[in-house]
Formats: sequence, structure tokens, C-alpha cells
Amino acid sequence: MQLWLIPILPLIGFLLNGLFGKRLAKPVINAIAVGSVVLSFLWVVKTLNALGAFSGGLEETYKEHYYTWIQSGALNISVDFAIDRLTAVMLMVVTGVGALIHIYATGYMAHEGGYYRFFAYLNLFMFFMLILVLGANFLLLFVGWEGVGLCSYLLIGFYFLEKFATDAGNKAFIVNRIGDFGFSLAIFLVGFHFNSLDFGTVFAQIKGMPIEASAGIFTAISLLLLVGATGKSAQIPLYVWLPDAMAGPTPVSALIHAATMVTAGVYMIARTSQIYLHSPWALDIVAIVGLTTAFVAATIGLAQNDIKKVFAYSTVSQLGYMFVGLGVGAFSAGIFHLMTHAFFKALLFLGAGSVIHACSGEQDMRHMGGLRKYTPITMVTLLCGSLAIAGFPYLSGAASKDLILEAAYEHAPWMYWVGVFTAGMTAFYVFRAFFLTFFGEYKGKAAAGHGHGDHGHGHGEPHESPAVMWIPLAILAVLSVGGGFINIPHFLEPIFPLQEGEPARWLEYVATAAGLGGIAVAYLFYVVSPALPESLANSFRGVYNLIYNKYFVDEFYDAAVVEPVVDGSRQLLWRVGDVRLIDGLANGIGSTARGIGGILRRGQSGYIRSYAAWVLAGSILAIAYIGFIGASR
Amino acid sequence: MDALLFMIFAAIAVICGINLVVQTHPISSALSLVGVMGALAALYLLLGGEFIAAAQLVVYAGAIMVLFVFVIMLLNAGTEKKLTVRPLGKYLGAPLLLLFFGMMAYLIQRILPESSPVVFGAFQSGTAAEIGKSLFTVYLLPFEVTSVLILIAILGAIVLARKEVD
Amino acid sequence: MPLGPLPAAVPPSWYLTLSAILFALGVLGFLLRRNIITVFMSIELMLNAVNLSFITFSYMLKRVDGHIFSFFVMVVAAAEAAVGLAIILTVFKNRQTLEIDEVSTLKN
Amino acid sequence: MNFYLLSLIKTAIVVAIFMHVLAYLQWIERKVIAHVQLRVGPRRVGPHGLLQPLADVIKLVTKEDILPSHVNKVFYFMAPFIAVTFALISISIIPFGPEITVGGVRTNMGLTDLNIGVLFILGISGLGVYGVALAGWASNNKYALMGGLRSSAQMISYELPMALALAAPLLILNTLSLREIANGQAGFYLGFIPRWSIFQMPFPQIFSFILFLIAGFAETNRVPFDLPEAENELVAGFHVEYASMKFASFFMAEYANMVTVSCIATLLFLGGWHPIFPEKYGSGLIPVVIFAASALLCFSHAANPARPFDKITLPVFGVLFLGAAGLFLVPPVQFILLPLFWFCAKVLIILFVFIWVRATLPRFRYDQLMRFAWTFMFPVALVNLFITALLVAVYP
Repeated sequence: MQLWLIPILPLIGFLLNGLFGKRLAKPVINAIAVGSVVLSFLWVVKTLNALGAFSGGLEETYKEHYYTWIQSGALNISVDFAIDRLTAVMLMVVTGVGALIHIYATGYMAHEGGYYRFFAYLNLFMFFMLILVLGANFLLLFVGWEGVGLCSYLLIGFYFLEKFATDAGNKAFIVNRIGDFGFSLAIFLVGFHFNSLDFGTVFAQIKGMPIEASAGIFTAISLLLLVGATGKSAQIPLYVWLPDAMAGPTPVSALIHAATMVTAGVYMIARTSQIYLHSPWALDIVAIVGLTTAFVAATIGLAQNDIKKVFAYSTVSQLGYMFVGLGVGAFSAGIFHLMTHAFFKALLFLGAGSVIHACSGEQDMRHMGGLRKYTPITMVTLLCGSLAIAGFPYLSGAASKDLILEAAYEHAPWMYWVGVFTAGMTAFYVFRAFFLTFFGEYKGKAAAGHGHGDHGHGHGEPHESPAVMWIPLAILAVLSVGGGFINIPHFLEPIFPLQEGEPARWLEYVATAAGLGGIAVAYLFYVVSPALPESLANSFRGVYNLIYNKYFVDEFYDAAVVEPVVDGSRQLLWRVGDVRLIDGLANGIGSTARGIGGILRRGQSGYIRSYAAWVLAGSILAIAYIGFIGASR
Repeated sequence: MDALLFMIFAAIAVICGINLVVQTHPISSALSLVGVMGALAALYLLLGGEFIAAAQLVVYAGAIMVLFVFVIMLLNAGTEKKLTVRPLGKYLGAPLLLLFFGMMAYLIQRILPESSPVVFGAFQSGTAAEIGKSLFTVYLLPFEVTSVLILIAILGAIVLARKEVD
Repeated sequence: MPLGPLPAAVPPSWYLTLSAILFALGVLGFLLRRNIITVFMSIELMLNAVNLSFITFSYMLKRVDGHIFSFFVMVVAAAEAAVGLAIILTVFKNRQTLEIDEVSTLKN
Repeated sequence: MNFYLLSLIKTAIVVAIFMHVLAYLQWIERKVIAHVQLRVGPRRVGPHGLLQPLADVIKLVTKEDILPSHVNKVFYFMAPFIAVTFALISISIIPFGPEITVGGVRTNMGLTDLNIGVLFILGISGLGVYGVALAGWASNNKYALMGGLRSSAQMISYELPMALALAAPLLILNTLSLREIANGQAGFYLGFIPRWSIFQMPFPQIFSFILFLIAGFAETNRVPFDLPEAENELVAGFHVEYASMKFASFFMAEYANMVTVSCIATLLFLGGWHPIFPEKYGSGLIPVVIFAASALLCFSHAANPARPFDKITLPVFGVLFLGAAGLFLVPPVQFILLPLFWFCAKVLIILFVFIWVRATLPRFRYDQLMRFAWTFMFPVALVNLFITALLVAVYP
């Protein structure tokens, strides 16, 4: 079936663009970058079709072995790719959305420097993401995992001339290190206990084992995996990097930090569901982490003014939803939401990008407004996205979110209520952004251009984006409207069996009502009487500040983690450890050597023949030994 | 007959060797070395190493030593100044050397006291064909490596001997 | 070794002894001479002595390998001569001497 | 018959003939060059100067042997002997003809035969350098030194292409013994093309033959490669300080080398003593024809003599030639003489080429000489060897 083609195609694109991009013309770069991704998308479709994924086939995992990578003792890690239905969903999402975003990016980045660099990175990201998805063992998954982390770092810091961009990149990378640390520990544990890293063999072993009531090896593994997941998928406590990651170009935010990479954690937990199912305790923790993240992020989202920040926090909270879904055992619902979220969040980001593009780089919503006159298509598409995320009935968002919430209710009612409330807030802030952007009248200044926004053509009038940008928007809009009718849970049934029993209808109604309520409030606040939020903020100044400053989490981390580490390394490691211990040791060795050398130096007359005499003496000893002692033995 | 030939050529070799050491002028030493090589070539023939004997003549006597003579002429190296033996050479070198030689001789005589005498023609596989065979089968890799070595040596020689070396 | 009336043929040990003598002579030359070129030639003498013992062993073991080894020794000697003489030329060019003891820049 | 005695006899014969050949080679050279240059050449001493070599020898022997005061005595004396010795040694392994039986004694024409003949020749010719180099150095004279340096550099440089050129036919003939090499070239293609190396399949060795000849010129310090003794730059090069017999021995060495090279070329490339076309087409009569023709020529010249004593000399020569022609018809000696004739004929032709070239070509400049060796001869020889090896491997 040639699965390897799927990741290799973007890799080729990366190599071509990365090596020769400087010398290539833009159309060529576009052709290579977009072409490679589209091709791999088509290959995915063909493969899945051949495997019968679209016609109810692919019940079993289809696996391809390429070569043995590491062979040490009992441990035998080989490079092989596997496709089951879960992978199929991920592949479709990654390559499909990826292709759309690539197309969009050709328009969005049209006037940027380092054009080829951008697309090279993007292709590289696709490569690693596909490795991550296709890999049939933990190590390969980890390779992809690290790879996408690298790419995200590179792309967040794409405008490496600006400090905030590079800082954001570093932040993302370092925070992810913590998660990866947990993940790698988990991998070690797995390899140690099942002395295999291959998903199939490991899960086969686990199936037979009893579900552990109290904390045990499974709990340990799953919690460590969860640490990794929180890092990659920006869950509490490691979510802080994602909002800053918006420093990267908007297509990057859409592709990596909304649609695909950040969902890697979700995918990973779903992939290792066998382990989690054997440790209910860990599952609960997953659910709670998800819920708190969803709630906190939503609240923060209420008060953000940067349009991308808003969507970033909404991403975080949506990811929280997915974790809730996983945590309450509704893996299929989680994956379902992953897919729909990929659609509408990519749409939202791209729309935001289009808006920013329209306002020549302005990102602050308070300087926008009234864009519906200028950018009708963007508005319509964004509306679809917003409705979808707000859980408007029959739209994709609603479908998946309701499934999660129902599962949550089955698990623990309070989770359901928190979820619903969060849904309401989500609806509110999304539409807050929407109204602020498109209603009222234009408050932007002419020819704004901060940061990367300098799109060359600096005329004040907001303008509709070119076709390459709004066509992907349109497609995504359609998907986010109709995506709910793709019955992922049913599709995933062979992997994640569904709970029986039809949930009570009123759950859906309540959730929907919450969403609509949020929309209504937002309309009231930002269209009917724009003065209201001000006064409200003033009356609840304390709370507002707390939220506005994101609960001071960053400051807290700085104080609690960063400062101590920096000081510690400066004071202890550097002053004491390095200077005193290591240098002292080195110098000591050096001086000792010099002393000994001083003694030996007497033997070094500098006359070759004296050396020769020494050699002769040595050879005599050798002969004496071999000839007399050696012979006597 | 064999013994006689051995005696003759061994005598030549030893005499030339001594001459090499005692002669003060490099060119005399060089020629005596050539003499040693010639004698050794003859001994190789006695031992059935006809190819090696020829190679000895062609490579050693014919090429390497000519190079030496050439360099000696080129530098017009005069006779050495009065041969001053350094204390180390006198008090350590010479006795050690005697000891060394004595041990070697003793060991040789002890390890193989009476082995079948060397008769000419007893060893037939010293022909070019035989050597070529094992050179291109068993010892192929070393052979190729030596070719690389020679290449490197050529490069080194050229680099060193260029005019603008300073 | 049994002296007296000369036998029809000599045992290989004599060849080995001869090689030992030559080697010792080479070492002696190396130790005594001061002219770089002569020292170099003493080294060549040692190589030759070793070759002789190689050939002798090859005769004793009735195997051709010894010849191969001495062949390699010759090749290496050739390469060595090329480079060494080039070095000597350079040394002479730079400091107009062939006295091995006067070429002691590395010392102190 | 006793091996030693036999060898002694053969050696005596060969040396006797060889010395005369050397002596007369010089006469031939002078004659030929003279005629090329439209002169008459030596003709005072004896009929047509035939006794000139004898006169030269007497002159050289009786000349005062000058010993310059500033020379290094040992090597000054040693040099000419080294030169002539190594020049003469190589003749000892050259077969002049097939195995023959004379008076019940079965022996092969030629002093001895080594399994490694070719290598031996190479080694000896390599050693020949020492004579020239030492002479140049010992004379303690800058022209001589230049000559010595040049010759050693030149001989080292040209030894490589020479060896490579020799290696090519060896690949086809698959032996190192000169006798077997010559035998390997017996027979004919299609009944009339001789199987000599220069015609032999799979790859005719004509190129290596030419290369070998050029290298041979250089090895023997002949024009156009006679830089060691370039009269007009170095006076006389390495033997400027030599006189009388020592000088003569250098001369002898040079001619001996010429003969050796010619013999090797004959043996390796021109099929040794094998006739140019089969016996059955009457190749055995060629010598008879030649000698008879020359006899007739003599008689016709004697009929109307250019000089008075031609009336006596030319008929004598005519008779001698006739005798030779008759000799080739006598079966019991024919089988000895025919191969000898072919061998000598080929050698003489090559020697003639040597002389001819000397009479025609100017001398190379030193840098040209070296460049020619390393940038033309060497690569061409390599390529030739490579192609030969390839073809031999493909069509064994």
C-alpha cells in the first residue's frame, strides 16, 4: 500500500524548498509546497479507499514493516507504519486541513520575507505530524512528537527579528520539554514492563490484565503520558505556551496550534486508551484536568482584546473539552470533537488571519469593527465558524460537544454543568470577537502596520482577501457546518465501543440553550449597548483584572519556576559547580600532568638516537620476556 | 654449493653493512647499502623468492637507492664532521645493542636448533604467479590500501618539495 | 652453531642470524651516525634485515605469505623514502644542514 | 657434458662475438650517420675503414690515462666498471635462438634463462644508473655533476613507462621468462601473419612497442635523450673527466645497453627468432637471397672499381658473402643459423633505427624531457596497459 509515501512527499517538499528555495521563484515554491501536501492528501484518500475505510472496511489494523531500527537484546524497535480507523480520521484531518491551510498560506504569506523558509518548515511539520500519526510504536510516535515540537518552535519564532516571537518560541519549546520528559519516562516504563514498544504487542498484552483498582503501573504510565499530553495539547498546568504561540504567522496558528499539533496529545491518549481504561483513576484525572482547563481558559478568553489570543484561549478550552471527553471514557466523542474543532477552529483562525490581513496587520479588536461592509465573505465564513463553536444546533460543534457533555453527565453530573457553563462562555467570547470585528463602524487607523503585519501594500481601507485565501475559508465553512453529520463515533466503533442507552434529550437542549444564551449576551453587550461591558468591568474590577491578566499564571510561573532555576544555575551551578569544582578539577589535572611531565622531561634529550636507544632497551625487555619467560610457560 | 653461495653473499652483506656504518661519506654508505641489497637479493633467490629478489633489485636498488644517491648529490652532502659519540650512545647504546644481538642469536639457535637445511629449489611458490594470486585474493584489501598509501606519499612529497615551501 | 667443515647446505637459522646481524648493524648506524640521510639509510637496512627473516620464515613454513609481507614492506619503504627525502630536502633548504642533532627546534 | 664447462664455452663464444659487435656497432654508426649526412665516413684504416674499430681500441688503450687531482678516487675508478658490468650482465639471460643439439649436447642458444627474465632485465637496467650518476658525482666537476643528476632523474622517470610498456605484452604471453616469451610468439594467424606481440590478439602491442623503444632511447641516453652527455651544454656530461679505457668503457656500456634494449624489443615484440613468414613459403631462403645479392653487388662493383684496391677487396667480400649464402643451404647448420639470422636481423634493424634517429632528431630540452615522460609516456603506457588487461580479461 506504500504508506511511506504519505509522509515522504512533504519531506521531499521540505528538502526541495529548504535546499534550493532561495533560488526558486515563488510560483515554483508554491507548487512544491502545496503540491506535495495535496499529493499526500490524495494518496491518503486512495490508500484509505483501497483499505475500504469509506465502505465500512478497515476493521483490523493494517500494518507495513519497513526495517528494524534499533535491535538491542530483547528490545526490538522497527520502523513500521500502521493504519486503523483512528489513524484514518487523523490522516484525513491532518492532510485535508493541512492542504487547505497551505493553499491559504500562499496568499497570506505572499508579501513576507523568508517565504521559502516558511513553506519548508510547514512541509517539515506535515512530515513529522504524519509520522506521529502513522507510527506503529511509541518511539516512532515520539519522533513525530518531537519533530512537530521543533517545527512549532521554528514557526512561532518565524519572525525571529522580533524578541517577542523568539521568546514565545523558546517558551513553547521549554514548556514542551517538561511534557516530553514525562512522555519519555512513560515510554521507558512501557518498554521496561512489556519490553516492546509496538502498540499492537503492548496492547495485546494489556488486554488480558486486570483493571487496577488503586494506583499501579498503569496509573503511573498513564499519568506520565498525561504529562506529555498536557504539554503538547496545552492543558493545565502547561497551557501557558499556546497563547504566546500566536506570535507566529496566522496560518501556523491555524494549522499547528489549532487544528493538528495541539491535538496530538488527544490522539496519543486515544491511541493508548487501552492503558487508560485499565486505570480509572488516571482517567478521572484526565477528565478533571480537561474540565478545569476548559473553564479557566474560557474565562480568560472573555477579556482578551487580541483576536488571535481570544481564539488561542478558545482552542485551549476546546482541547479541554476533548480531554473531558477522553476522561469520561467517550474517546470517540473526543476524537469527533477533535475533527470538528479542527474544522471550525482552523476556519476561525484563518478568518482572523483574513481579518488581520484586511486591516493590514491590526490584531486588536478594539481597532476593528464594521468590517462587514468591506469583507463580506470573511464575515459569512467566520459566522459559520462561530456558530459551529458556539454549539448552534445541527452544526458540527454542537454535534461533537453534545456527545462529550452527555458522556460527562453519565460520568458525573457536575462535570456536565461546568461544561455547559463553559459552553455558554465560549459562545459569548467568540461572538464578542465576531461582533467587535464586524459590527459597529471601522475604528482602525490608516496604514497600520505593527510586527509582521507589514503586508507591503499599506493603504488604510480594509479590503477583502484574495481568492486563494477565501476559497479555503469557504471549504472549511462548509465542513464546519456539515462536519457534524460525519458519524465519527460510529466509524470508530471497532476501536472505541459506544455506551448503550440513549441519553436524555434535555441535556442537548440545555447545552444548546447555553450556547444561544452566550450569543445573545454577546449581542446585547457589543451591538445593542456597547457601553455596558465597560461599566460591568468597572463594577467587577477585581475579577476583571484577574481574568484580564490571565490569573497572573505567567507571573506566577516566572516567580515560582523560572527565577529560582535561573538564580540557582547562576549562583550554585555556575559560581560553585562550574568554576570551583569542574575548573578546579581540570586545572588540578593540568598542573599534575605538568609536574609529572617536568620529571619525565629529563628523559627527553631531544636527540633522536637517545630515543632510539630507549626503544632498543624496551625491545630488549620485550624479547627477554617473550623468549625466556614466555617460552618457559 | 648452496652453503658456499650463502657464505659468499652473507659475507658481502655483512661487510657492506659494516661499511655502511663506518663510512663517513653518505654516498659511500648509500653504495654499500646497495651492495647489501644486491647480496640479499641473491639470498632471496637461494630461498626460492625469485619475484621478491627481482623486486628487491627493481624497487630497492633500482629506485629507492637511486633516489637517495640523487638527493645526496643534489644536496652535495659532504663527509660528516668528526663522529662524536654522545655519552648515551656510548654507555647505553652499544652494550644494549650487543645484548640485543646476543639474545636474538641465542634465541634463534635455541628455538630452531637443527631444522632441515635450505636447499635451492625446495621452495617453489615464490614465483610471480603465486604471489600475484595471493596478492589479489587473500591480501586484496591491504594491497589496495598500499596503493592509497603511495598516492598519499606522492602528494606529500610534492607538497614538501615545492619551491615555495618555507 | 656447529662450525667446522662447511655443510652442503646451511640451516635457516643461519639466515635468521644473518638478518639479526644486519638489523643490529642498522641499529648501530642509527645510533652512531649524525647525517640524516645516513640515519635514514640505516633504517632501510633494518627493513631489509626484517625482509630477509620474512623470506626465511616463508621458506620454513612453505607458505608465500612472508613474500607478501616483504613486498608490502618494500612498498611502504618506497613511500617512506619519497616523503622522507622530501622532508630532508626541505630541512636542508631551510637550515642548510644535514646534522641530525642541529635539527632540534622542538627542544626547549 | 658438464654444466660448468658448457656454460664456460657458451660464455666465451658470446663474449667474443658480443665484444666485436660492440666495436663494429660503432663503425656502423659512423658509417650510417656519414651516409645520412652525405659523407663517406671512416675509410682510411683498412678497406672501407673496416679496421677503424681496432685502431680506435689501440688508440684508447695506449692513450695516457689522466687522473684529475680533484676527483674522488674510489668512485672515479668504480663508476665505469659499474656501468659496463651492468650493461653486460643483461646479455647473459638473452636467448638468441631455440634449443639446439650440437654433437649430442642439447642446449639452448643463450647463456641462461631465468623465470623472471624481464624483471631481472628491469632491475639490472635500473642499477645501470649508478655508473653514470657516480661518474658524474665523482668527477667533482659541475658539468659532470649536472650530467649525473640528469641521467639519474631521467632513468628513474623513464623506467616507469618502460616497465608499464613491458607489462602489456606479458599479460598476453603470460610468462616472465624471455625464452617462453619468444616461443609464445611462434606460429601465424591465417597462415601468414606472424603471431608476434605487435600483431598478437586480443590487442596488438604496437603501442607498447613504440613506447618501449622511446623509453629505451632514454634509458640508454641516446639522442634525442642524450642530455647526460649533451656536448654543447655540458661539454660531455658525466664522462667529461674520463679518458682512455675508462672513457671507452662508458662507450661500450652505452652500445651494450643499445644492444640489450634491441634484443629485449626483438624478443618481446618482434617474436624473437621466429621468421616473418612461414618456412613453407620459403622464408628459409631469405638469407641466401640477401647474401647472394650482396655478393653480386660486390662483384659488379669490382668490375669497375672506384679505387685501385677495390679490385682486391670487393671480390674477397663477394666470395665471403657467397660462402655465407652457401652456408645457409647446408642442412646441418641451417637449423642453427636460420633463427640466429632472424634474431640478428631484427636486432640490427632496431639498432639501425637507433642510429637513424640519432642522425635525424635534435636533442630535447631538459624540462621537455621530463614533461614528455610524465605527461605523455606515463599516461599513455597506463592506458595501453589498462586496455590490454581489459581485453585479455574479456577474451582470454
